[in-house]
Amino acid sequence: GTFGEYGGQYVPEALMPALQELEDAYERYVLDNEDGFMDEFRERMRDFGGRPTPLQRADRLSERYGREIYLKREDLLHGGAHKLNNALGQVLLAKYMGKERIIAETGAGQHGTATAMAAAHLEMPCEIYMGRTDINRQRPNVYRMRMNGAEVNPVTAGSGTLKEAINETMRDWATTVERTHYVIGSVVGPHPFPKLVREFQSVIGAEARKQVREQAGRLPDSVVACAGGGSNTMGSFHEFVPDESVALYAVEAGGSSLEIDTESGVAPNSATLSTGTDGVLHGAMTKLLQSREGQIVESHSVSAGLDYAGVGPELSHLVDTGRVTPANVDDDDALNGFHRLSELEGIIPALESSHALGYLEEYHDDLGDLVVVTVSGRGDKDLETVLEETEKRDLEAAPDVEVFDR
Amino acid sequence: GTFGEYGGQYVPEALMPALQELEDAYERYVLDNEDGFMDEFRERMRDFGGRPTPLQRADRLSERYGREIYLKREDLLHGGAHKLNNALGQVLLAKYMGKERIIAETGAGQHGTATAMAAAHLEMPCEIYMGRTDINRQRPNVYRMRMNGAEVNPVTAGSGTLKEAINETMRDWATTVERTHYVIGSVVGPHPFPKLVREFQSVIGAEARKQVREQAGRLPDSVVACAGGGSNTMGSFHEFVPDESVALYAVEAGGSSLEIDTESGVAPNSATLSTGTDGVLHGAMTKLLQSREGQIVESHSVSAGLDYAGVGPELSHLVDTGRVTPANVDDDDALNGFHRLSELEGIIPALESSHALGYLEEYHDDLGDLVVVTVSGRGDKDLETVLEETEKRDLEAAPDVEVFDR
Amino acid sequence: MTPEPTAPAFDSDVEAAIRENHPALITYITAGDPSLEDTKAYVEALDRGGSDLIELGLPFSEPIAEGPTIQGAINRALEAGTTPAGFFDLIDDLETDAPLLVMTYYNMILQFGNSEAPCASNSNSEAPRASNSDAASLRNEPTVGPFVERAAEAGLSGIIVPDLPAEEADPLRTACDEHGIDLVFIVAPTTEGERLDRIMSQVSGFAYVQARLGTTGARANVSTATHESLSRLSDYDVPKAVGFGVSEGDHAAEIIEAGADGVIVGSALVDIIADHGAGGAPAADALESKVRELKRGAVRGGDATTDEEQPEPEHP
Amino acid sequence: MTPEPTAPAFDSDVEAAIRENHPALITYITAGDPSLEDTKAYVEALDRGGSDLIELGLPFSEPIAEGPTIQGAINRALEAGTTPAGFFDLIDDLETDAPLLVMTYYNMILQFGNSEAPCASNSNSEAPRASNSDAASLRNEPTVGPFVERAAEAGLSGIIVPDLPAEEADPLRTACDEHGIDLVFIVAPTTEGERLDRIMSQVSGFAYVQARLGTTGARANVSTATHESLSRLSDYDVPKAVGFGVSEGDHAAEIIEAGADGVIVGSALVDIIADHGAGGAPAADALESKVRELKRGAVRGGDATTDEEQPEPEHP
Repeated sequence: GTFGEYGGQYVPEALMPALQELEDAYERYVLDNEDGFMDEFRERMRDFGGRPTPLQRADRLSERYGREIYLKREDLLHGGAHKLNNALGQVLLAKYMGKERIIAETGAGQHGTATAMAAAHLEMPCEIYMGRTDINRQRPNVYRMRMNGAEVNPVTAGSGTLKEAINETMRDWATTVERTHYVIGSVVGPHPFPKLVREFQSVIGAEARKQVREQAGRLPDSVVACAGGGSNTMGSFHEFVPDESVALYAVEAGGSSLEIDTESGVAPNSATLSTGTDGVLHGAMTKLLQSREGQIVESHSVSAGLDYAGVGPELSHLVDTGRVTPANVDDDDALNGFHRLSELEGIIPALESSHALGYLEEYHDDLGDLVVVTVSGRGDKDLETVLEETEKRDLEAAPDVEVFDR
Repeated sequence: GTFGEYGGQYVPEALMPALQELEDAYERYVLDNEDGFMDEFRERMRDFGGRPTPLQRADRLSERYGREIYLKREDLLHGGAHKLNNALGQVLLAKYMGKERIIAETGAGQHGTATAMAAAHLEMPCEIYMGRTDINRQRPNVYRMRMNGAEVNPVTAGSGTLKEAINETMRDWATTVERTHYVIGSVVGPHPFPKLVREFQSVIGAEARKQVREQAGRLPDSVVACAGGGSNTMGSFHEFVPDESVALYAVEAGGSSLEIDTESGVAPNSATLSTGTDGVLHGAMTKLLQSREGQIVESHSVSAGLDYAGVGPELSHLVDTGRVTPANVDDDDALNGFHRLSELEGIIPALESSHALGYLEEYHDDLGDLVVVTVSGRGDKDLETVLEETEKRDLEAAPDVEVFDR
Repeated sequence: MTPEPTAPAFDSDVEAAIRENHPALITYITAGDPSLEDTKAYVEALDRGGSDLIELGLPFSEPIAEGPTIQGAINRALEAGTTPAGFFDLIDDLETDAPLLVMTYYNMILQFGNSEAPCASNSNSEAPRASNSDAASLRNEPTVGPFVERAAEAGLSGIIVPDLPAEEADPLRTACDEHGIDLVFIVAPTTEGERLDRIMSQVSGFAYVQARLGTTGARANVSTATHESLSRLSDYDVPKAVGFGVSEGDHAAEIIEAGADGVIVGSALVDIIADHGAGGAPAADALESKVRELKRGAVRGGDATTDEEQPEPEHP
Repeated sequence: MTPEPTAPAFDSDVEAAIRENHPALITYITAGDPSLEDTKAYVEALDRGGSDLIELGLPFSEPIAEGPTIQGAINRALEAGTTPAGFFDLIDDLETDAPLLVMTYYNMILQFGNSEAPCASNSNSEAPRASNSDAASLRNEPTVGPFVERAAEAGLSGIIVPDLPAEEADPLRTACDEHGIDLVFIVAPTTEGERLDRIMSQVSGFAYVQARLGTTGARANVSTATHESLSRLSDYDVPKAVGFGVSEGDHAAEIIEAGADGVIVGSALVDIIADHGAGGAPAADALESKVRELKRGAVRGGDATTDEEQPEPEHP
């Protein structure tokens, strides 16, 4: 249950039997394909989810950076982000385990919408916990969950964002654990979640690895992926980890500054891998944004989906062992990355993914001749945020949108 | 240039040479694959667009209707609708033709966004004409076009919707025709557009035909697709037209009523195939919603993307000859179709596509044992409209969204 | 309206009006802008001012060939309730020296038979509720005959259809021939080679030479496309009149000097009507004096062509 | 605080407090709610009212095992600036008959060494700016030793960690043993079989029997899960105290009667503190009298168990 010193199962006793049950199910259904679980999962991801997603050569970025840039297009997955890989896998697993109800937390709403659509598809009752603040700033995603028949439970505690939603979902789970499965949305949480989620998400890298060899004739020199909790990162990297020639870059949200204000308990970033310290949060030992006393601080990023004070334990381990290079890109560079891909390639990326693109702009010289960048999701959900945040700044890559004045 | 009595080239003389040039290009590049045009088109549709899209068995709809229901998932195409098939094809064709600039009209914004992303992808300057009313009610799509670097030109004439945008785009084209290509968004307009657009869109039916034979072992008994201008319809039907055993249903927007108020020049529907009369609009002889005197009336549908007073001439012909059955579904039934697919299958369909799903609900008994329904696009763009319109009604299938009250 | 009895040398009133009044001034306004009653007064003013031919626009809801000025006029006319029936009543009522032409879009011509046909006795508010099967049986085949017949009956001398290229014109060409009405074709800057030959062979009355690419509308100068087009057309014997963008006497002079037989002015006149709003006499006077200026310009251009000794008029 | 000198029969103060005061009442409040000063007064009131053991919560920002009541208390404590250092200062300062335990989350224990370590002299506002390479060298390995050492020094008798299951408890178990402090484990309704055996073999002080699934919080009745858990545990010799949802004397009576050695009450007391707001005496009095009621209930339940002739107390 650990990755070096990271991982583990730091949860209330009441949940331990459920984690054991889940570990058992993970081994039987996921690893051993019992009852054809993985066959059904792959078939549904193909027909319902739209896999495989393309690996696209980005012609204009390749020209701009003087090297071959390929984009792994998870934005084309049903729901608009890589999140469905995990959500569908876990909801299906819950079904195989005989669970009758699904709960999940969501921050920006991407995992919540993915879970809601997977639950609708598989006819599982579903409740999503979401912070009050997030509900109010991510209305379209709330609508989508409701349209898919999921309940959305507002969480008013604390700042009303992802961290509090996770806490509340754990509380629900501690109450209803016998018949309920908690679909954790990233490679975080207690064992076996980090492995389970990584397993479902590793299809990203597995496809990309095959595709890049077919299309470019060889393995890439580097793979770049954005990292919040790390499911897109681990999903993109996992199959490449044994390929020692492939450099792996996990790009976190640098926010507005890498400094933490421990007085107010706020980190204006979520660069956990770069700046975090070891501790226990949400069931696992991992790197965290915390005060010296051990209180978890509020992280911040222009991208709500990266806005989390923890990170997957496996990713912490891969960083400590030097296999993965942590990096971070601040809000401004991420916004420029958003505008650049939209304008040059006709792909509007999620703000999460825009961090990977911001890194590409700054450090392409270090990435070798053949680079794979994962576009973890599409940016339609981020349009309002991008407009607001762009307006506050003087960004080189931004178009004006003065079409509305009568 | 005609389909029976429909079609033709009713345009200002200034445009005729451009249409001849386009016809020539259509024959050389599209039909004869000169310079590998179609190969490049297909490759880009795969890598950039995400083709093939899945054909998915809809388990819960199949159960509900007691027959096999398959969904052709055009909602998974890049941009979120089938529109990219045509937009990318035409922008690429314009490039092969040596044009330097792209213009297009858009109503709901779907064709505009598809054209803008294709133009960005292929590095073509792009201007989109859009009615002032549509601009104000489809802001996210306007943002998307601007993000992709396209100019958006507001059209203030008339009611400020699609019809006026087409008129204005034609005027631009008449001015700049020598170096500009007009990317018409549906199987409408003067020859060769109806054939050209149908050719690019026919990939929908070609894939679906192959997939349904692989997955269900035979051809379907019927294919159901929504029809506005008809590009999704013709795209879905074209490859099935020679299969006489396959019934083809084109489902139009019945709006709030099939009656036309000619006094006010308003049709509260856009059921052109069912209720229209023959005439000439936007370059072609086809079925139209018009007054006895020949004035085009304002159509209406809850789905902005179906809201057009004309329809493709080939579709008019296929209806007249009995090969395609026209049908219509009113606003209420379309909204219920939207909610039903969202809740039962975890797919939020475009309001356009929801008309096909509404038809399925009402008439599934007539459709045989194996039915293919095209989900032409995703419904994220329609969330606000659906909420507003649902609130006005007392709809069986609608969830409440009371999560926002503090 | 009855054509003047003084035009025996040509079978076409329209061609006669151009040839005999060379260099000719052709004027356009939209019927029903702002009302059919006003239009009557305005047409008479155009006639008094010296128009040699007058085009009257029958408004259509989708005027794809017009710029903003004439679009505005068409919208005003439609809002005023202008119908084909009212239009023809106006024509019946008009008496002018200049022959009259109708300019309208093809669908208006096609549907006229429809609205005049017996089934029009179905009240307008009873729209097709028809399910698919009935729809086909109710469908009227649109035809051009009734419109042309009624135009001839009203004394119109010609028809111009901006969205009807020569390739689609056979039915209307035939109907016009049957009723002795001219069908005027537009020649665009992009019209060349074989297509130009074919169009020029079908033209009757005159060739409407489009001065530049784009839509109708007053412009500040004469485009080089005009000169190119006229030189491309110089071998054809048909009268050539230039429109799109002509707004001043000096334009008219330059165009005639470049070899045209006439100039066509529309938007500049529609602007005058729009500026005066509803209700008449001042607008009529302004129209009349604008027409005089334009005709003077045309004549000046004509003098320059015929009298080689004259100094060149200023070019822009 | 120094433990009472009157408990020689057990090596564990905690076990002694339960066995000797059987049936025992264990009370919980959050330190720093609404201030550490108030907490001092409240703890003294709990002690006066007859608590046999007192748990003090050291607030952590992510209290995943708590219901809304204790979450609220924790938030108030954090807003009041409660730190581990302040918490231990309070403990140092307290003198109570009842032994004291700390209840906190594992990360608070892990990081204590960190904040006490010499590198804490780096000012807090100087956060890690570190690029990746520096980050690793700056990283402190979190350890449990310093916390346990400080707890022992302050005279705390035990530690309860709601997010530390037996599987992860080895380091803390070892440290507690070294410093002679009890580590109390929670037994949940879902804890069964081999895991139950393992946990019961590691328990020291008492087994914290979770009355029902879910989070802390006052409930209106005693769950059937409580009865099931107690009967499942009846073969184990360790003292068993039941918490989660106990709010009234009658609950206490029922639970003791069902075989528990003690009851644990938290949210019902926190509610009293919350109702009184900041600043103390009335709240302290209310706490004291609530504790008396609860203790009476427990004793009543105990009497029912030992004295078979007693009539059954009412069950809900």
